[in-house]
Amino acid sequence: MSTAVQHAEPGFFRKYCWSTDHKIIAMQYLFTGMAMALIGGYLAYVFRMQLGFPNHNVPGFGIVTPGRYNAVVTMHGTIMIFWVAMPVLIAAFGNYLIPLMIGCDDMAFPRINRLSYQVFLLSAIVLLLSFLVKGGAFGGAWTAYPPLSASGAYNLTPLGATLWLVAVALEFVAFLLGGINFTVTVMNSRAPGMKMFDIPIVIWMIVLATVIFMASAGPLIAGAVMLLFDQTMATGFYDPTRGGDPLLWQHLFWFFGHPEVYVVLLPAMGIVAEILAVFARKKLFGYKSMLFSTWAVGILSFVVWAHHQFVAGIDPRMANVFTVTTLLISIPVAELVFLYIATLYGGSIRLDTPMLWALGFLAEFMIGGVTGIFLGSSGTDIYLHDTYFLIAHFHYTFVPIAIISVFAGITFWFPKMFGRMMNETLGKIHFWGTVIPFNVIFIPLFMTGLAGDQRRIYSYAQFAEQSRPALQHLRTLSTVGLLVMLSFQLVFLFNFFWSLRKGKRAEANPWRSTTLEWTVPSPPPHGNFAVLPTVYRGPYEYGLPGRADDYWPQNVPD
Amino acid sequence: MNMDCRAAPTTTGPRTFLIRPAEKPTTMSATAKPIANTRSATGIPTARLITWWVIASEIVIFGGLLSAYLMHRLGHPEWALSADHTNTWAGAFNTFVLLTSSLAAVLAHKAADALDGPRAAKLLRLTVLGGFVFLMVKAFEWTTDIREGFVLSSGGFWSYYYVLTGLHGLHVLAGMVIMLIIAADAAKNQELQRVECIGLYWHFVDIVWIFLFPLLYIAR
Amino acid sequence: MTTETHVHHPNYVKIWAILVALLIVSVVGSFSSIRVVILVAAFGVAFVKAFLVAKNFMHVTVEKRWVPYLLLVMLAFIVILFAGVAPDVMSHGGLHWSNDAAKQSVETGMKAAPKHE
Amino acid sequence: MLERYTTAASTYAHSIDHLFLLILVLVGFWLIVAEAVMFILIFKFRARDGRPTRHVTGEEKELHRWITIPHMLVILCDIAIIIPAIIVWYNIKQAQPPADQTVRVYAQQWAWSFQEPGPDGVLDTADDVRTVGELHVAINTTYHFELMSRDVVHSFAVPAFRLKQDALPGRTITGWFRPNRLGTYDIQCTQMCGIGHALMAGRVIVETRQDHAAWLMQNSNPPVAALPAAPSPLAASPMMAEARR
Repeated sequence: MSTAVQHAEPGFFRKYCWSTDHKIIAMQYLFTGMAMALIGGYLAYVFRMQLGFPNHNVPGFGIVTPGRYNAVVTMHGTIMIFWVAMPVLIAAFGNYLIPLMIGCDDMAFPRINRLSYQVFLLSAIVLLLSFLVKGGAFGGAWTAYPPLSASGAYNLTPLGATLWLVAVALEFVAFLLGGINFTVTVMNSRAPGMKMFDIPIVIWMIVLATVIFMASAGPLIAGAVMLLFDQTMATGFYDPTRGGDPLLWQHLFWFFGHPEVYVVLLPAMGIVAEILAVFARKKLFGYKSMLFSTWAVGILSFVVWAHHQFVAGIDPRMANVFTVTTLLISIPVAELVFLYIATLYGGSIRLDTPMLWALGFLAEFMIGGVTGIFLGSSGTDIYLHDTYFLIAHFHYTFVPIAIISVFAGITFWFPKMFGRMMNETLGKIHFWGTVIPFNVIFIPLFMTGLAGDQRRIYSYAQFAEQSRPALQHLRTLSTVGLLVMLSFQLVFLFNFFWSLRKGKRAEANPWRSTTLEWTVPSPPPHGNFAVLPTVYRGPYEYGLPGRADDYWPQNVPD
Repeated sequence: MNMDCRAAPTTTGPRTFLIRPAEKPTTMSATAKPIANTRSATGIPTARLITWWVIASEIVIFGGLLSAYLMHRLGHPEWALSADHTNTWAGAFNTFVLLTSSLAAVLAHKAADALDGPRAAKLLRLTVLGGFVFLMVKAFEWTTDIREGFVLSSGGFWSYYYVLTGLHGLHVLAGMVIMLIIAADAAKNQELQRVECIGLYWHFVDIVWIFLFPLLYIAR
Repeated sequence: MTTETHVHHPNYVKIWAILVALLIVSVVGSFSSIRVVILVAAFGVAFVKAFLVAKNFMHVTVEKRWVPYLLLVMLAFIVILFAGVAPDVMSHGGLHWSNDAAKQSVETGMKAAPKHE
Repeated sequence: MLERYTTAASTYAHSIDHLFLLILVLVGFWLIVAEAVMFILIFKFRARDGRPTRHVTGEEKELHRWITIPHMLVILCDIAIIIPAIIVWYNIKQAQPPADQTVRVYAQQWAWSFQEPGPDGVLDTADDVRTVGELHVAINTTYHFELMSRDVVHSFAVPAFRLKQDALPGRTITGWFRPNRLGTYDIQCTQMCGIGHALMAGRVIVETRQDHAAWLMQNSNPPVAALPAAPSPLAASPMMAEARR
């Protein structure tokens, strides 16, 4: 049996690129996710310029032809969901927080964890390469409905389509590997004394997200194999002229697609819950009801998928089933939001940057959730489906999830991750500079959507009703909003990289929080805990009468 | 691997396990197991727990593919005509081969429980041999089908037939490779708990074939 | 290194023999001309064999209670998927829609071999 | 509320508009209440030195009541939304009034083409009128449409009629509409169908019955062969094939 070999301090490659330390792997995911977010943001800039100022030369891109518009829109959607929201929310925060918050030294299977990042990096490279192949990136929408996605004759980007599919399949493999690791670690490697209801809610939500992803990704992996053969081996799985059925892909895709949006929602809700508790100095209101509501959301997310297909040619009678289940799932989500707001009651709320982001998430996500009811009820969906109303709805859910809650998490755990504090005033400037323009982008799009603007259209010149000047002004206003929002991201990038080196040095517990990751030095050493902690109580003991501090860390015995 | 510290057996549920108490983490090299791997809050060792989760996600993958095939099969009675060309005898023999290799796998697990590493390794290699025979019969079937002109793109049934048996065959191949690695360790009485895990995976692949056989070969 | 003490090992060869016997039943069943006998023999035997392998070889029933429940939940999701998709993909017509391409391929397929059955 | 944004030109347009208004009122009310309560709590319980926070677990009955009561009301609102939504859906997509006329709509990569029954009012007869991009319909007549696609998934959408139905290749999907306002309205394709997705605009021209009849007479006279032969729904039409290369 090889004894634990002591070896010299590892070099740059072994320490940062080939490391099995969960914190390093978390940083790899975080930085890859942020890089892809810049690409996704650039793509959004390109097509918003085309929509805001039709057929003008877009500085930094050139003329946006219909084919390039489709590719840019498809890649914006694909990158933002699969290569920004999932890696940062699940893989980066999951990898970083799970071992630290449940009190163990690393993930249960560190080498599988490292492999999952490597497969993810490969998938990102394959996706970016698909921009360079003949015909350009895949242009058939991120949902890739066959027969458009199945044959090059229809989508005119045959190489791009296959590379897109291979990249998404690799990304699924990466998240299956990572997900299994998260689930096993949280189930088995909890600190002694940490019972089921002592686990911080963000860990619960990240693990439930990975389980929902695993259960829902399976059929789509099978669907992807079939689509790959349709594209390359001339099979007819989705080709109606040869016994296949294009609706089969839509069902397999959305059976994964809707649980997928809850897969990215839950970690975001977890991050926001942690921050609300710390900055309101208050125990989470009804931890158990939050947990059961999360379980309810997870289970129900598997029976709602066809509300994406009300008018897609499914049997009209099925739509009634799915509109009822869709309204049903809005109940546990409403319960979660009410519990979050109730947590603020009786607190002493400090509006530091992380809390601003958390409250910003709640305020914006409520609008997203509420506009979903219009699309979930089948009657109004007939008119609103695939219009800009739908685009505005899911950006009011996705932007709070993938951008606002990620900024909340980064500003909250930055001291722990890098041992330095981020600048508060820059943080506040960046917050207001992101949230206000975000509304300026999407409120006008609600209106253009109501006026009938359909999505994925590079120019409305052909449509008389849609080329009214009033609508074009709204589109231009929305583009201006995006330009302002993108420019404020420079404030964040400066604040992030400047604080890495020159930020005020951070102590172990700068926010005076109770969870285990704040009991180790910042940044935590390899192996995290000098002495593996034992847990004595739940994670949110704030404001206890009769104690000196207003917080009671989980591992303090008395 | 700190072999020295004895862990008190704890009886949790029908199975009794040796669970090591949490202790000070040593500065580990990349290959040593983290403490997280050795803990077992659920009472199931991490190796077997991750195997159950692998099987759970495999159920959903094969489930998705099989339900797509079943829907088309029930919708297209004419597929039964091309299903006639599948060689039921080869399928039946393959089922027999996989059942026998599952027997060898579970006997290997029994040997591993008795801490008899070399015997477990021998039985695991027997299982791999069974898998190899299965793949050979599968190769024979495919060549005869292709020679008769039924290729991947010659109609709905054949597309599903090659994707289903191909995906299943890849899983058999992957299982064989991992089994050889685990057998090499088991022969030196190392990591014996992994023998049971690869056994579980192998039985799952066998169950998938148990459902594939009637669906592809027998159903008229 | 954690190893289990002995879990109860049933007589595996006996179970293997039962499985092979069931296999023979399903193959013999496939020669009968009555369609329902073929299907019952094939799939009934398949379910029984799957249960035997899961119970005896995988020790599912001896495992922690929630492990079989976990696997059944995954199966339940697949059943939900089947129930949600079948009305559109399996049947070739419904309220105000008809899948002409599928009907056509069934027609040409059946016409190709009228002698069948 | 919707009619402020787009004209309502078919009989069931107003039912969708009213449903939209109902949801807007119910959902808007709850949004304002929730946001207001949140901002009030933020202001009321902002950090003031020396004021300790209340240790509240959330299981206390009298506090949890503040959650369960609004939650019950939200569930009631959900029910109040779901019932009219299903009724509207049923009346549009499931129940179809008897058709005065039936038209056939073909979607293909990047154009809409239509086949209307000629003066004899019967489809698939010699005098059918086949048009590309323009659908002439008479006012106050119930039309059934048979929607087919020749290549990829398209979506037949007429915002003014509040009509939207995806066209799936290999399937014939029927729906209905009854225009009740004269004028020319856009036909859109709302499902990504490739490079020309934004170019396949069409127009529905709602005419009086006399004008429509006159138009039919005028257009169905020339021998049918002069018009572009409508290829069989499944074969990719040669005309479109060159456009694509």
